[in-house]
Amino acid sequence: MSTVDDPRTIEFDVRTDEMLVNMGPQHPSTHGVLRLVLRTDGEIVSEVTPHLGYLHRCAEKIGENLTPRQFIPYTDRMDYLAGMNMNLGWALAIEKLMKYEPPEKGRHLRVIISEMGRIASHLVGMGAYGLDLGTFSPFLYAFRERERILDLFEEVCGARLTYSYLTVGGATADLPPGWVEKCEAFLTQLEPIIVEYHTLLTTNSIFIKRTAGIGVMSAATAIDYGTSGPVLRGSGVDHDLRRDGEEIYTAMYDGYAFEVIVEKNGHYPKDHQYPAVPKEAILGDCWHRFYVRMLEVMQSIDLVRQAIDRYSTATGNYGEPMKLNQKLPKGEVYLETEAPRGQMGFYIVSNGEAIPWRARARSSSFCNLSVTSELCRDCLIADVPAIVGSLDIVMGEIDR
Amino acid sequence: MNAIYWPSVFFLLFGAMACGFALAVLLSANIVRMAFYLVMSLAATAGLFFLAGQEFVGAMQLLIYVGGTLVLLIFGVMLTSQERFVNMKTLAGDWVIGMIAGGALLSLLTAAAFSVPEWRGPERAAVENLPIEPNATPIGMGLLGARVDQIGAPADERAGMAGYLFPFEIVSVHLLVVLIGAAYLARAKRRSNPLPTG
Amino acid sequence: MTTSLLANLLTEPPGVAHYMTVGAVMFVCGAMCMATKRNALGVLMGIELVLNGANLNFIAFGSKYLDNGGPQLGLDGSLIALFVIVLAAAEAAVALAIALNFYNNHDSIDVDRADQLQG
Amino acid sequence: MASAINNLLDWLLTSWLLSGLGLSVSTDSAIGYVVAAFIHIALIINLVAVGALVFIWLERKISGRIQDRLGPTRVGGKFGWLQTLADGLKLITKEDLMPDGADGFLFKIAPYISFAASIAAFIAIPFAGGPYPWIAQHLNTGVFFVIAVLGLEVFGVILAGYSSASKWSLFGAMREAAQVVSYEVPLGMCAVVPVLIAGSMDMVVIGNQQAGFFTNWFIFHDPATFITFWVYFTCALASVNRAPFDLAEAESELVAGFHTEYSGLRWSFFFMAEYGSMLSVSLLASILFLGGWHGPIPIASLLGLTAENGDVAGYVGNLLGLTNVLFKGVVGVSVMIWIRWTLPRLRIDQVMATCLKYCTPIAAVMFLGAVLWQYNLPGRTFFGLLAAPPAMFSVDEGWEAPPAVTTEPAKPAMVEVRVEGLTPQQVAANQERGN
Amino acid sequence: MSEPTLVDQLKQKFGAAITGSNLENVDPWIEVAPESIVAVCKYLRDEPSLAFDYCNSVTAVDYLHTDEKKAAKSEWQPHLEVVYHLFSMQHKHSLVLKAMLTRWKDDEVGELPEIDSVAHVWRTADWHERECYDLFGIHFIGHPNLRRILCPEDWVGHPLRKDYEMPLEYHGIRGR
Repeated sequence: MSTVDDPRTIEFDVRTDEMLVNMGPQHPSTHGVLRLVLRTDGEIVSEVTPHLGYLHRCAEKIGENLTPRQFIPYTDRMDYLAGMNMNLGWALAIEKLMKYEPPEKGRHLRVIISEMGRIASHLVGMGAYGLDLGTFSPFLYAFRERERILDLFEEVCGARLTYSYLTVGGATADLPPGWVEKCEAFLTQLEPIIVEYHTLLTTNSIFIKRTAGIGVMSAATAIDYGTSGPVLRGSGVDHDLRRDGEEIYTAMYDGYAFEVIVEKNGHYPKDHQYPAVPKEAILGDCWHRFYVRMLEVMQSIDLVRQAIDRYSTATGNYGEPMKLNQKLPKGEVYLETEAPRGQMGFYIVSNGEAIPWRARARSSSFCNLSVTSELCRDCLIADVPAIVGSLDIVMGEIDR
Repeated sequence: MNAIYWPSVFFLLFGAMACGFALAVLLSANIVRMAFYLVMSLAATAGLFFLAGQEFVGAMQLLIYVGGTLVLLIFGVMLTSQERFVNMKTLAGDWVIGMIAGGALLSLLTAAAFSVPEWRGPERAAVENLPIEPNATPIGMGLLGARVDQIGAPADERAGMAGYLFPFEIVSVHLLVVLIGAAYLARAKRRSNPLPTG
Repeated sequence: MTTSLLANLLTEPPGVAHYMTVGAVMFVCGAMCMATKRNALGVLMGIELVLNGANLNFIAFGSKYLDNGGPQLGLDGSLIALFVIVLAAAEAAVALAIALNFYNNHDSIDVDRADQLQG
Repeated sequence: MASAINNLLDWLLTSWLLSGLGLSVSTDSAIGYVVAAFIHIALIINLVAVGALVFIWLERKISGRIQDRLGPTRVGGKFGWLQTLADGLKLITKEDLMPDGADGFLFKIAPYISFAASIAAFIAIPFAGGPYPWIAQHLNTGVFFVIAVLGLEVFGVILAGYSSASKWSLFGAMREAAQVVSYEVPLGMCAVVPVLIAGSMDMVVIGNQQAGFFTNWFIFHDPATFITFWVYFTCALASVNRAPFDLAEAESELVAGFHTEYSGLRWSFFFMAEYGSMLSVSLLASILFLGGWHGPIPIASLLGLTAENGDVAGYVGNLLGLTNVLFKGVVGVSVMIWIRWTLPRLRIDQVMATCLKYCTPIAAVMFLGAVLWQYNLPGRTFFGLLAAPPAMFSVDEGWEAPPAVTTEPAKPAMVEVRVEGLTPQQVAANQERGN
Repeated sequence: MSEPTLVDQLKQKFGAAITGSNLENVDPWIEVAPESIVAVCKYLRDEPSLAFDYCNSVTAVDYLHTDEKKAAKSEWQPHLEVVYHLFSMQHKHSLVLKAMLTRWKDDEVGELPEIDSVAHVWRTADWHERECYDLFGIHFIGHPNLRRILCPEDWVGHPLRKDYEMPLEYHGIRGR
């Protein structure tokens, strides 16, 4: 990428004074209570410093005072847009410590629920990204579809945001009768709608202008900064914990057919079905991060369908929830799962009591956000929401 | 008891605005307010142009002067306005000298204006029923070198009245030169830091 | 006395002299602005005022509605006014460029400090 | 009735206001002017204020439907048609805030400047044509005037941004200044194309020339005008600050841009100004390109509803014309709303590039194209397929045709005088001079 | 890669810097002396057969019983552990490193314990170490920007330490 031809190389015609501007914590496009301090020279941002902590609720300290099952509701409130996946991450980490293996039916149930959670989360990510770029309608379309997922979740566990459904040992209840059919009907309806979103955003020329070639992050930078999820794969790193993770997690996806959504030789898996990569887009830019998310929605739809098939034929129980005050074995474990926003890790130290000695949550958005100051160097003000939006952060997860 | 002549009312209105805001420009020390007063003064001047029957020039004044030049000026003000420049006080001595010179000049000019009887204003009856004549096309034709207002005049009066084609060309070239010159003066001095290739 | 003057102004058409008076006020204000303001942009505003004051005279002399049988500019008045407007725009652009350049070099737009030819 | 009002006003003005100054008002003309002026002002302010009310409701309804929602449904019974009024009441009762460091005078006056500029543009816009056009002030340079006055709206925005003492507002103001000044160039160029075809800047003349079927509309005059219309619409979007060019208030970047610090009534004035400008550029487009007060099928003239068949017929015809103009204006505004709720926002450098790299060159080329077309295919319309009706290209510029003795036979064709499409005063003036 | 061979390999390379290991745990870990943590991390990252290019997390655990009865029965002396979770994108294997620190530097209450920063080895460690500093009060030497990240900058104390007590009030807000 040459320096001269890059659109972001701005020629200064007037020497102006630098200005420090607070973007947030009350700003429409910082996704909650994030505060970015911009050092600007006119429209050009020379430096961005994120300031966090406005939503810090001491989740880790709370985790040191509650039994694992009591802590489940707190995981909901980390990434509140993907509560199911947070539940799953915590549950699996405890199960890893307890060396527990859920029954087959429970595994498939977990795949259904967590992939649905991923769809819901990515829909919000997509809509909110449109909002960051100044178009309002996709946001409402995304919420319309997400509502239907929330309806399904409500039927499953009674809650629409903080589910506490997947729990250590399995789930709190089996799927209600008739739920699977409703879910399948929803997927059939969602699939063509995703095509509409591609027309509205992915292939929109203004959208491409605003995102292609903006916030380019090389694979090396992405790894160096510990980014994960669609942000990492958007930079072309072939890594997905559902395939490359620890066995206790990959066992869930055993026998499922899916390809990791990452660009290889200029192509995405099954990309003939979807809009082609525009020639302005550079691997690792905002457009690719967005596109990976869009493709992951399709991937998740596919996975849910497979899981429904297996779930319907599987026999046995969906799992046995762990007792509330069951003592944990001594030891310490660290487990990362592929949450919608990236790798959500839980580190648990147990000294043999019912309450863990230490509960640590490694959040994906936290690491993804740390790359902003690197990406937002010498960009325009309008690029800052575009870049931060493409990282798709949730402050609840970052501040914990 | 005489009937009100409405154009006069508007003349007074616009004239007072033009003069008042011009004075405000002079007296204000805040550069941003000065710019605002100047806008109002020049807009009122455009009103005076309309009142004098020069619609085209009035619209031109609004478009180019008020809409273009002054926006540029305010742009400049905003670019250079730091705390210490916004309020830049004039020295007292300057005020005194300025007032004396300005007052003298003003009284001289006003006296001169009213010293010629033909300039004092037409009879009401003479102008009240003058038809409204559009003047955009004559101006346009004048710029192209054809003087439609002189069509009826005898040949000897029209001698040397070749229109304004040549000045028009000169101004066009001048504008081009200015465009290039201004771009050169405010040209790029430096580039942004090389981009992170990451 | 005042009432009759006002009455006269309200009942009789304005003439060239009235326009010239307004023009004179603007001209003088502009000239004083140029002389007294230390801010380069203030000086620029003074120039604009001066040009407009002059323009008013051209328009006044070119208008048949103000004509009381004196010498008339006719169309030439409006044409010259037009040229003034266009040239003022050009002048403002250059002056602004100079002012910004000056600001870049001197960190100031105080014209009293522009006493050397080299930046 | 009219004379009663006249007498009352006369009495008020003479006895109460002016007798102290030794003045009187003649009942024949002056009062009539004043009353007419007040009626015009009232109508225009109503158009802008009620228009804003309607357009905000329309925006909500359209955006609601676009987004799979219902939009307002309750206030005022059906369709929530009083929602805007309710919001207006809310805005009036809202606390009027001003930041501490703000420049109070400029901060307070800025919204009114914007609003005044937005209203002033309507002075020269005709709402119906014919020999008795419905227009507040029949200006010979109407097109020019409207564009010039629309450009003044930017002052309110700049002053608001500057005086708010907020960095976001300042960013908004700078963007607006840069954007509006740049877009005035292509906008003016596009507006010149119909002017060139009509041979007049008088909007009444331009509108009248497009009489007849829609084939006579200037948008269909030739390929150049067709393209020009779209460029004009783009530039108009940019110059009234609507998405995707709404950078001055870009809510995802600048919080709310230039009106970040405004609240209550002052804030609503900015909005009225915005919707007023949207309507005026749409009306300008409809008159310059889309036949103005002429429908696609000349119902009024086919039914004989013209001024030649009496005052009432002319009035009804004008009423139809008014409906046409307003309908086209509302359609234009609706399209702007539609675009806003569909497209993402451009970045500031892309906005400037759109202006300098696309709009301006295209407008310039289309201007040349229209000139060449006119030169090669004079007197034809609808992409050159049809012969233009005689009403087209008839311009009166008010001066006499050159006498035969002229020594400069340079351009007799261009100074030719036609007599169609005149106002009664002009006809009378011509006759007088002819006599 | 198997853990026992890796421990041997590291011991060979760094000798006494590898202070211990626990291979029986679910996630085996290797203990590294705090002074040589940067050297070990650099080696782990740069050695092609290991290539730990991805740092999942840097965190700490505070070992202290506030209850004296429990403290008397405890198997360990009060101390702080800094835990590094590493991963290799290339080989898809992971590793846990630990470094033991005293709870206070030189056992003087209030003096923060020190360890070298690995923020220049993996840039993601920058924020993780800031969080550690914020919540545990560990001073990372050589960190480019060691400020509190989650708590306000004028916060007193390090909340995740076991003996932490919530302040009574903070800027007029009641704490307890």
